[in-house]
Amino acid sequence: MDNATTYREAVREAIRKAMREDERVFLMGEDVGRYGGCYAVSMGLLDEFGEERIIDAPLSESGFTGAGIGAAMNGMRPIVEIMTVNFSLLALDQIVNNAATLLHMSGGQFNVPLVIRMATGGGKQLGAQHSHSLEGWFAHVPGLKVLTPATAQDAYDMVGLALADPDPVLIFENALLYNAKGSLDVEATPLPIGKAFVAKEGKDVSVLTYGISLFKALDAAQSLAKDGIDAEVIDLRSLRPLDDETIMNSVKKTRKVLIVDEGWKSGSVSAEIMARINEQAFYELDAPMERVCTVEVPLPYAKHLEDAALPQVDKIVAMAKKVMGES
Amino acid sequence: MDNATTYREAVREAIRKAMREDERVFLMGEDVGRYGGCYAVSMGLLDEFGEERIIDAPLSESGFTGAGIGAAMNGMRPIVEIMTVNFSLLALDQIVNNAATLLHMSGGQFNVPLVIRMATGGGKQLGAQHSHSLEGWFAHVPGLKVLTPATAQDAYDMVGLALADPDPVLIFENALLYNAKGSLDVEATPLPIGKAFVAKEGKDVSVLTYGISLFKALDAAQSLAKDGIDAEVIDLRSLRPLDDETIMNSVKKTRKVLIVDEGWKSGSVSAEIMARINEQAFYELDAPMERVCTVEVPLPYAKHLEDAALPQVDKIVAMAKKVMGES
Amino acid sequence: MELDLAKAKEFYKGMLLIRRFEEKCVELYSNQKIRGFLHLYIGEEAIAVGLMSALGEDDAVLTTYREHGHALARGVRAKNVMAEMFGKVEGCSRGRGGSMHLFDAKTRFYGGSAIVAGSLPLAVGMALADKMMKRKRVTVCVFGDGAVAEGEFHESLNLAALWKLPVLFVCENNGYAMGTALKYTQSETDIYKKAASYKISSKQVDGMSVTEVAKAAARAVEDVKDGKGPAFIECLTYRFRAHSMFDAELYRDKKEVLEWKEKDPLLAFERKLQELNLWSGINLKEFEEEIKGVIDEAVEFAENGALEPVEDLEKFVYSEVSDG
Amino acid sequence: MELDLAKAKEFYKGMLLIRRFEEKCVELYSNQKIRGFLHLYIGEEAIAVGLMSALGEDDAVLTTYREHGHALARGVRAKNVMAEMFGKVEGCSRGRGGSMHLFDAKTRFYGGSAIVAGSLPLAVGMALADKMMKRKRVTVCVFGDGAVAEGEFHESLNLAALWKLPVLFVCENNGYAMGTALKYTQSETDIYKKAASYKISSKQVDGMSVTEVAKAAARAVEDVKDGKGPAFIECLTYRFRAHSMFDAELYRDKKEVLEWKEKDPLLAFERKLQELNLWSGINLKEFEEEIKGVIDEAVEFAENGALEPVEDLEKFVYSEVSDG
Ligand SMILES: Cc1ncc(C[n+]2csc(CCOP(=O)(O)OP(=O)(O)O)c2C)c(N)n1
Ligand SMILES: Cc1ncc(C[n+]2csc(CCOP(=O)(O)OP(=O)(O)O)c2C)c(N)n1
Ligand SMILES: [Mg+2]
Ligand SMILES: [Mg+2]
Repeated sequence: MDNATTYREAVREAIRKAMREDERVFLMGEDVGRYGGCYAVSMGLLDEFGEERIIDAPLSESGFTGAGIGAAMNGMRPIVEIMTVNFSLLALDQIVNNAATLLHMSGGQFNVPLVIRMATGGGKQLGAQHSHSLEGWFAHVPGLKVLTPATAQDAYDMVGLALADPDPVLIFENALLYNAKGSLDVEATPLPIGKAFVAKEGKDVSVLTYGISLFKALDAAQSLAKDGIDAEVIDLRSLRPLDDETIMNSVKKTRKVLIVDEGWKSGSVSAEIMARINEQAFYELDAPMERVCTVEVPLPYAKHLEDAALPQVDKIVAMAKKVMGES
Repeated sequence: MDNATTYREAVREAIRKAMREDERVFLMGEDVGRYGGCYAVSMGLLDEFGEERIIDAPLSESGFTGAGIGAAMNGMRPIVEIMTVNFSLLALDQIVNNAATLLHMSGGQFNVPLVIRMATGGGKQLGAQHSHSLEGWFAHVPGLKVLTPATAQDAYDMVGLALADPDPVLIFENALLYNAKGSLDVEATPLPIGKAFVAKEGKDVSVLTYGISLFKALDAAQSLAKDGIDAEVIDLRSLRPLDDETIMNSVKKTRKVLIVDEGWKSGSVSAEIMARINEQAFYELDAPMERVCTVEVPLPYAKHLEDAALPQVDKIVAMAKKVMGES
Repeated sequence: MELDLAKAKEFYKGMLLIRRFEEKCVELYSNQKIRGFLHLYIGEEAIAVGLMSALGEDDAVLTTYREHGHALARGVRAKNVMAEMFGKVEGCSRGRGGSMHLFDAKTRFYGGSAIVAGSLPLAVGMALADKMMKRKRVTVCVFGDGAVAEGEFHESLNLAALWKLPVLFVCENNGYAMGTALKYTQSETDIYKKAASYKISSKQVDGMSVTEVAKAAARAVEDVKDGKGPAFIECLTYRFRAHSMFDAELYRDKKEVLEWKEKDPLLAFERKLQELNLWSGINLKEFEEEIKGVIDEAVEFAENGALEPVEDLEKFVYSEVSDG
Repeated sequence: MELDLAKAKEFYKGMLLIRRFEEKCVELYSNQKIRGFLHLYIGEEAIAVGLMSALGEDDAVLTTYREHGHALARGVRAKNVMAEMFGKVEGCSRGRGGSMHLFDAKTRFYGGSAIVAGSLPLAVGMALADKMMKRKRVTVCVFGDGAVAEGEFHESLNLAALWKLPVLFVCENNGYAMGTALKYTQSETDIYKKAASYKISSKQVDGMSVTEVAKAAARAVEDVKDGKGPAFIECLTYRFRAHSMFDAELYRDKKEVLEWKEKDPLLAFERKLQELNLWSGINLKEFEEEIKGVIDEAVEFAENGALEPVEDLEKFVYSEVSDG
């Protein structure tokens, strides 16, 4: 397959397709229209669909996210774009206290078929307020589903999967991936929500990861291969629900686990995965599980410090060797 | 010692003492003045200190929490009361993007000596929007400290410790504890921030917990004792920083771990503790660690359902037996 | 709006039902049949009854935790509301919601919300959907004076005005947010003026007068449905009871309470009907009996209701989809 | 405020420094010396210079991510600002902050914030502290027109007005929030009127005129320090450059940009000084040279600056306390 499609284009094409096929779908967020999206994802969509369906919202994250929930309850299939996860903190009340609870509180009467997309991650030297990776927080909340596409194919597929879901689905797009190219098959049957993907098979150590860290993990696996270590790399794809089955199958095979996760270490997604493996596959483990996460510091601007804070290939390699007992 | 002081009185007395001793200390929040506090914690303080220092704030969680940060940067020692953690979602941007980052972003120039208190927890039949236990979220964020007093003594001590700290400290008071009575020694040297407390020594299984679950764990320990199981119960007290040393020492002794935590299971504090024990004491473990958390459902109103969702003594006992290999 | 005898009966009975229903709730709360938080609407009944009289079946309602009155006036059945507060599966939210979270799809009653101002953005979105789909409907959003200080109030009013959405905001200004009087929470205490600053058509009315509320609501609903954009009504009212069942009421004078009780919406309406010579057409005893019947039936229904099996605890976290 | 030659020189030089400094930034961004987001203030210099001229040493400033101009006008040294953007330890935030997070304790410059409207509540709190401690100071908070839609704007203005706090809000209304024009974000586009609706003393001024801004600011600061409560100034302005370095500017007409460039604050001030017969007293060449010197020195300083050791990464997460 060719590597002709950027992640950005994949998201855009998925939105375009959905909007062509279903008049209930619309896109709402800051600068999605006239500006073309802060990461240019929606560039061109205003021309095709008009300002009634590509809605430039004021800087009111709580307001327009809540409006997305209301529209979803009233028959629409909104895609709300919150520019970045950093600003989603302003909309958390709506997401946690409304989107996630309404179906339950109403005893099943009102579901919320809402899709929320946002950019996530660090590594762009944007400093402490603009570099969060908080998808793990959302994965804590029952009522929500949390997807983290790493590839162009997933970036495309997940928009459709999320729109088809009757409940609120959050999609976290790592901003550094928008320019990444990959192959895209729009006819392929998408892997469902909740399924992890074995990106590289291996027998020595299971490297569990998601989002942009997938590529760092794959690079690390190449490097490890040179040293005779055959790493299995798993793209979790969905943080809620987590695919316990695929995880445990891999652990049973390799008996060693490394988790790579761009969240701050304490309380990150990596912690939950470790907890589950401990609960479900403790006796399969040959060594302590390890993790490479972001150092627990508000992300600094200076490049050398930011680089030192984030997961990097060399750290993954070193930690994998530690898990293998080679350090 | 007598059990003469309620948790509520302990918090109140600590605030009173601090306000008498330091004119920079003030209390701000919804209904803290004329109403006396939604849980009556600040009852009477308005009379003593006047409305300039016991400030009734409008329903503007983001606004007055941010104002607390600003006041702290400008020389004050504010205690901001956010009625409950449920409403803190509206103030998360201020807490995460400002309180937690300012010291770092300014290269050490501006610290934020702010104390934020809030009630937390379920069990009062208040339904899905009013029963969150999200202290684990805050414990994920570098720059913050997170305290969870369980006893009247800690409820008292922690206010003082938090006010003496140069950085933002969050105190989570479980609303069901306000009426609980305990002994209070206002002369005692408080256990510092970051130290866990062995509430009951034991040799068979380490039960790690905090907040209201401490009492359920102690009850469970009593019941387990009847069956010949000697549980050690540890009150974590501080979720950030976590006291790895006390935890690992206990694990080394008992070689078995049960965590009790009122957060929803996936991504709760329990996950991080399991991750750390796996990392730091894997070879000490004789069995998979287990946890009793809240079932992953928005908390329902009906009592029988809410009870079934929350950690309860019988579940703790059963799970402890499972860890002991007796189930 | 013509105030004929039929309408007068409807209004009076509507308010009386709420009053008696809530008086029963107090009793049941003391008996621990109802648990959690219970916020009474007593004193404010004219708003719910007046407002709902202006709505059609297709319109939608979103409200707060003080919403028994809204639910009953909207037509949610008393027995389902009562069963809800008993935590029974026959409750209008299957016992999952409780007093603060009444929901009812049949009457397009979108809840009860326990987060102050939290339903304003939802209402904006519901109205946005109607506008996009060119449906001639109004979404009504009711909230208290306390909600006005929240950022979401501001964001929602701006969005609604900017996008000319068919939403009617109704502020029940009872002078207090819990124990904090309006003058301590707003620099501008005329709330309707705040709404006007968003260029929203806005009005202040006597919230103790069911006819005033009904009139204002009817006009606003008409305008909104005509595509004139959002409308805002501030209803001046008072809650006769404590904020919730845990409130020592230290923050207000007995005298103030008594003064407002003079304006009791039931008494006020009675006086008005006397003026209009309609009062003689009202058989109060009959009303009381009928309502007592409804309430007794509701309590019995709730008592006899079933508890949802504990095994179903994890239902309604996600929708059930046929293909799993 | 008297506009004598000394003042004229100060204003002109102040604006020119910002202009030239930022032109240099563009170059350095292309050379990848500066990274991250870079938001230029070019076209808006009159506001920073006019505003800061009204402040005393004890006053405090909080602002946004478009804050080079504010920092320089406030007296943060160009070399420390430049070193910050180079990520060097000599930077005003030790390289931890970058362009969006300039901080400087000496000049009470409380930052740069990358969250739109995020510093308004902080400013309210700073002012609250001053009021409580009876210090005669003002806290100035600068933000853009985009911030007005955020809930925090509303909450902060209400708190400041309600508590009569010594805070001066300054809205730099450049007509756009990124690519979204004000008419698409506000139902009321006269922002000063929104402030007035909180009963805050509020004014709209020509933000391209340094003297207009200075005059309004001086008056507002005086009132605020006199205990008259908060004040609000809306400055009408325009950014001549793109929102940030990643902006195709599809959302606005070239023509509109050109029209605004006619009102360039430097040109406008030159015209004004000519009218007042003060222009002849300005030796532009000398200014340019002096400023070039400052900027060259700043760049050299930044180039020669040190990188903080990687081992220190985890510093400044918590304060260092002597007793550990
Ligand atoms: C966001 C939020 N903050 C605080 C609370 C706690 N609280 C519940 S009701 C209330 C007062 C609300 O007053 P108002 O809006 O005037 O409504 P009323 O109770 O008078 O009908 C408060 C502070 C809440 N539920 N939600
Ligand atoms: C809360 C929040 N939402 C979104 C953004 C992304 N963003 C950065 S600048 C900006 C536009 C702000 O416009 P305005 O306030 O007018 O300031 P200007 O850039 O025009 O100076 C946006 C949307 C942000 N930084 N913070
Ligand atoms: Mg009220
Ligand atoms: Mg702007």
